[in-house]
Amino acid sequence: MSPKTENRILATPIVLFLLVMLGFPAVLDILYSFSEVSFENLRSPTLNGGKNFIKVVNDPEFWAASWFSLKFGVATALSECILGLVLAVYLAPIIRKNNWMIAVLIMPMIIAPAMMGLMYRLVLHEFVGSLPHYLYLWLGDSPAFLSRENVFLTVFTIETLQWTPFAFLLIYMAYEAIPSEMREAASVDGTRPWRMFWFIEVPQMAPTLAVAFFIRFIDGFRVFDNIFVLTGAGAGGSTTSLSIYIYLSFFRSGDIGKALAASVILFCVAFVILFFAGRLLRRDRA
Amino acid sequence: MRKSNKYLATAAAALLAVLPSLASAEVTVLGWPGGPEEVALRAAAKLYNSNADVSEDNKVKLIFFSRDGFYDKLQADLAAGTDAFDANLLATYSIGRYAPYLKPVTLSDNAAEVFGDAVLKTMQFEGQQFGVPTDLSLHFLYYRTDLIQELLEDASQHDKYGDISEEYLGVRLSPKDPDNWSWQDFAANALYFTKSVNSDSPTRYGTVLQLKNLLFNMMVFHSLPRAYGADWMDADGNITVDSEAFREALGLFKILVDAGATPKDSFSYEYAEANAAFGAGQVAAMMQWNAAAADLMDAKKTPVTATVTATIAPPTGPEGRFTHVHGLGLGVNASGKNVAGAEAFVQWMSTSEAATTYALNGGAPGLSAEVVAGIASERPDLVPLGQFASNYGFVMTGGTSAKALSVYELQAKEFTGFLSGGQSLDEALAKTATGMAELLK
Amino acid sequence: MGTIELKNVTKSFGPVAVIKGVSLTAEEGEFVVFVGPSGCGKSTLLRLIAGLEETSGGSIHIDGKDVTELDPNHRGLSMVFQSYALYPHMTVYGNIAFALKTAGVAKLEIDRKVRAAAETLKLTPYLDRKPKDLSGGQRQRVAIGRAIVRQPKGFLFDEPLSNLDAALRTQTRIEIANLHKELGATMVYVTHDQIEAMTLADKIVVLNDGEVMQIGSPKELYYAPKNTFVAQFIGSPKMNLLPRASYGGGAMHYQDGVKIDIGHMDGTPSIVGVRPEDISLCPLGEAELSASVTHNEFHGADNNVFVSVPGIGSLNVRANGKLDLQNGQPVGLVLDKSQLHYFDENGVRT
Amino acid sequence: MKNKYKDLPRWIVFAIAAFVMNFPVISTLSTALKTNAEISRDPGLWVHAPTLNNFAVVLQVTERLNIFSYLHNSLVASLIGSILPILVCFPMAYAVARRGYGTDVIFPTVVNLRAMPLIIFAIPLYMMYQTVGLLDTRLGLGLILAVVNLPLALLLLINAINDVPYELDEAARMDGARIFTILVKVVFPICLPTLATVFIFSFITAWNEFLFGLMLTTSEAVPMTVGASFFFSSGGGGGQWGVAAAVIIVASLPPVVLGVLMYKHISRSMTAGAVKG
Repeated sequence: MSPKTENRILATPIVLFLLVMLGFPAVLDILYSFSEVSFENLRSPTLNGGKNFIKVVNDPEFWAASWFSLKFGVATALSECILGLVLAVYLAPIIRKNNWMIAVLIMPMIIAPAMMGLMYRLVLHEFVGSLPHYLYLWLGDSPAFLSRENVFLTVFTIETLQWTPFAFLLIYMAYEAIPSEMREAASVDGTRPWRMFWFIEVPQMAPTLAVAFFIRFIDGFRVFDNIFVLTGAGAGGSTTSLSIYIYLSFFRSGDIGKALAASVILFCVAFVILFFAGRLLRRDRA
Repeated sequence: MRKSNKYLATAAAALLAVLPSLASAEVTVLGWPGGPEEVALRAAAKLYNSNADVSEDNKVKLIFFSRDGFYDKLQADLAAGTDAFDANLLATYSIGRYAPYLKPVTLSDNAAEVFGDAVLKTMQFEGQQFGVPTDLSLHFLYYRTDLIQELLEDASQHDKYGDISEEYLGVRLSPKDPDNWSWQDFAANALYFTKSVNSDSPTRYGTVLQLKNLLFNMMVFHSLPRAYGADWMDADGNITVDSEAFREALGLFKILVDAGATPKDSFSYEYAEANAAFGAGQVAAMMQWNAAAADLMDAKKTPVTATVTATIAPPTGPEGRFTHVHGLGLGVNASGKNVAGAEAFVQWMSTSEAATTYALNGGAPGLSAEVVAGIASERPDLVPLGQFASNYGFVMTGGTSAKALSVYELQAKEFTGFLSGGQSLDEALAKTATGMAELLK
Repeated sequence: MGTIELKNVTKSFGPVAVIKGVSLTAEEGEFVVFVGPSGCGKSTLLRLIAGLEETSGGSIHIDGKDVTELDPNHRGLSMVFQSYALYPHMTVYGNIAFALKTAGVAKLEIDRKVRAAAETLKLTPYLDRKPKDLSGGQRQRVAIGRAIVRQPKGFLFDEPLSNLDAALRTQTRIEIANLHKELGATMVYVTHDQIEAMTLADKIVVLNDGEVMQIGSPKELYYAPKNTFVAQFIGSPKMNLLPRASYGGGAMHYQDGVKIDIGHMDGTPSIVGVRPEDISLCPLGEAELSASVTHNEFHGADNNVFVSVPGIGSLNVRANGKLDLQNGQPVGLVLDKSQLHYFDENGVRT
Repeated sequence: MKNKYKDLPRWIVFAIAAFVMNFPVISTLSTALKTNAEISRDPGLWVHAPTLNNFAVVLQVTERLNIFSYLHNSLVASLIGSILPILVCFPMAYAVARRGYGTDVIFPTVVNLRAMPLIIFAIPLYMMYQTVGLLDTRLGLGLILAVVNLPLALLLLINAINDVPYELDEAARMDGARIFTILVKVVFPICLPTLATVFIFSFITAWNEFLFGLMLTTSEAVPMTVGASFFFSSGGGGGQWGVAAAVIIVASLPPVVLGVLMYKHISRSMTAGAVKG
């Protein structure tokens, strides 16, 4: 058997699996996005050219949802990375001696985001939740966490609290991987702690910080679970992320063509971004 | 498309060796899961299966989806021509959506005597009977007898009550017995019992509104505009949502929201949250589904307020007293494997024997006065249910159409958008009108 | 049985030619060592013989049969890897038995052969251990055991001693030499250590930059290096190469009028090579060249002396360890004329 | 003396961070241990009269909301969703790591899946599943969970195989082993620790998945995350918050237990997967 044949055989399981699981859906995605289709004619859609795309592009809600996702992704990724960095570096001296602390700190991210959303539904409830209870008790008032004005801040905080552990963990590992000789050499040279942090440690961790930011941005951008169970679409659609937009368009409004057109747009945008991110990464390495 | 679909289906099925389970010779009935409806249906099915004249092939087997996304999934299944069940749940607001996949049914001869015409109508679409009604859903006004009583008796507070209503609503009102409330009284009462309006209020909030962007919350809201004469469309099919009635109703809600008469997070509230607020003793009165009565008036489940909670029909308006009403029922899936068996079961469900069994096991059928009288001692709550349904029940014009659910969905989005301050009333109504015209054309 | 013959073998990785046409023969029972600086292609050459790499050109023959296109296991060779490449999840027994199991040999037969090999290598007490529980030398022996159990036509060793410490290396070297005697099998051995090459080899192949520099017995290489590369690569400390000079009148003429008489030559040598032990220190009066000591390394029996010669530059001299030399001290040098090596301007022996 | 308390501020920061980030868990646990009366009277963290009654209710429910069926579904689907990726990715990872095969198309495609909002496949998958009868089956759910786990599994396995010395493959080839023997008898067993890590991580991810559970199951194969949300939306009712809290705790228990026991593996695999990706 030639190596070429072997390689093909080695690749067969995953390729077949992907083709079956995602190949057909991808083709259907594209086909239906150009069709007039609803539940009534699910099996016999009629092509309608780019009408669905025009509908999506002209839908202010689509843009609102895109903006929400973008804002949410950037804001949460940024805050998670900053908090994670602070925690990792500040706590490293005691974590080194007490490994179990990691287990405590990463617990939130092991819990399903959907369950986290449900927990907050409970925790933030004015009458059965503990947080408003204490706020009333100590401050005499509690904010409307999920009101239109505050809801973004609330879901932002929830996401940040759940996923800071992720950034923390990555950054902590990178921090610990900095060769101790490097720090020792710097301190022998008389480098002060702050300078050491900014000019030696941060550059060493830069690739990890970039990766952590990127992954958190992606996950923030495609957020669904926790927001969906907590507020759904939000008052007047104020917490409609792109994922929620697609879900609602499909299932609740039955506008399958529109939902799929939005999916295809999202796919293309994601692909373009990934393509450039990949190239950037490769250039970085080279 | 169709052909390739089929090939792929065959290939995938063979590949994964997961073939749909083979036909079984029984009647599969898909019910509404997770509530008293399920228990009641199980009891009824048991009785039906024990009937000697039901052959083995026609015994009923029950299946239940989950509630979340139930209608979306049912829709997708029916559209795909599923034969996974022979009879399935129907709701008034979704009949139009499902009618194309259903077979009209013939009910028992005395169905009209058991349920009454108003209730049978909840299962009709374009003049045809598509199902047997099982449960009735409508809204009650839940209120705290202790607080209202105290207010009525304490004349010293009546001035304040008047001041508040004048300030916020522009009319001077005095406390009344809830059974005589207009929606204005409801609002005045809500404001009076709100801490931020009246610092002496024993409760934090006067009412709790369910304002989550969710279609069911729109149903709860609709009794109010209807009392001002609102409808979705007129006899000619013109959309009439941009009307004085809807403006009045939304305006009233907006006053309550802005005054803080409903909990701050109301925009994330639905059934469970509202009940929790009421049950915590921090709310004086609220509109809620009749189904909540079982929980809210049970001292075990709601220890703080159960004993001082009473229910009554919703307040009245210039056009009268109304409650949104919809029925749940069972229809026959035209693509089912055992259509005849399903028809027989549905027909049996409309008999007096079936309906009473169903009622006695926790169901909430809308029964005629004669039938309900026989079980009034066991289910006193069913008496007002039937009464309210026939006296105050309404369905918006177009409320049973194929796109009814999407209309509710649309209104939920636009109305919550307005109430939460995201857009103006004009904007919200204009968008709703445009959207509804598209959906209901 | 067991001749290995390479005919004009080439190997390129993409545009980079790593082996540029190598031909050589390992006779039956011969111990052939490939030696050369790192990156010279010696390991690649070994892997080409093993069949782990495909040749780009030329052919490989084992016992006269062309095996160029054959899979590694069909060539009848065994290989001992630099890192030993023991299967970490198998016991010593499992490691040695793996090849036989793969070949479908009967269980009893496997057992007999494995135990015999273990006995030869004194591994019997460790058969149930995993590689991680063995010392470096024991692992090494397991790797050899894995190679001999298949009774191959030839053995290939890829720097097998480089992971051992110095003491163990000498001992293992002797063991490998004994093993070679005992088995009488053809062995091809790759190393960058010329001492290993000199002590083990019947035949050394010196490689540089993908080309064979010289093939010959250790003595041939030492006493008659074919070119300046081999001359400097074999021997330690390495041979002194005097700067290029012109030849005339039976002498080499260096700068500042310094000259060395070498008598009449057939060709025109340009470079003179002299090993440190072929230069001796003498009183200035008897000196052929006068020099001064720049640095001295005391090695015990020897002194490794660096001297500076006007007109020629720095030379390395092996002197008796008992001499006491000071930096800057002037010394006289005498060259053993019979041991001089002459190379033309291309560095090829004349 | 001074040295002894040097780390005190760090411990305080740790305590605050741990408390704030885990606050919803702590609070929910407290609610789950309360009676209905106590929840509505005092929603604070302190439990005055702890009761396991809510858990009893959760575990005892049979006909209406069957938590054991949800757990069973989650278990089976998560097992499929964590073992299948290993099986399909392992040969590919070998081809990528050892031969650089598939680095131009297959590898980036799989890894980019990590960045795709997978919801875009949910809709056609729904239709496809409906056609082939995978809708509302544990197998169907497990298969898509396997897709979710593919990118990380592939990355980690490539890393793992890169860590296996190439000489071992060569030794095995000299020993007469063919590619599949090498894969199964040499590389696979050596990669077992990484495979365990991949398995744990995938299992947790699969268990926690919500969207596909919501869309692709209805009754027979509802996983625990989706099932738990039912307790809120339907069983919840007026005074059932304690039960809902208990359900959340039960639903979160398996991944948390696995995670806390295996946190070292998780942190290692996360680093590898993330940094190399």
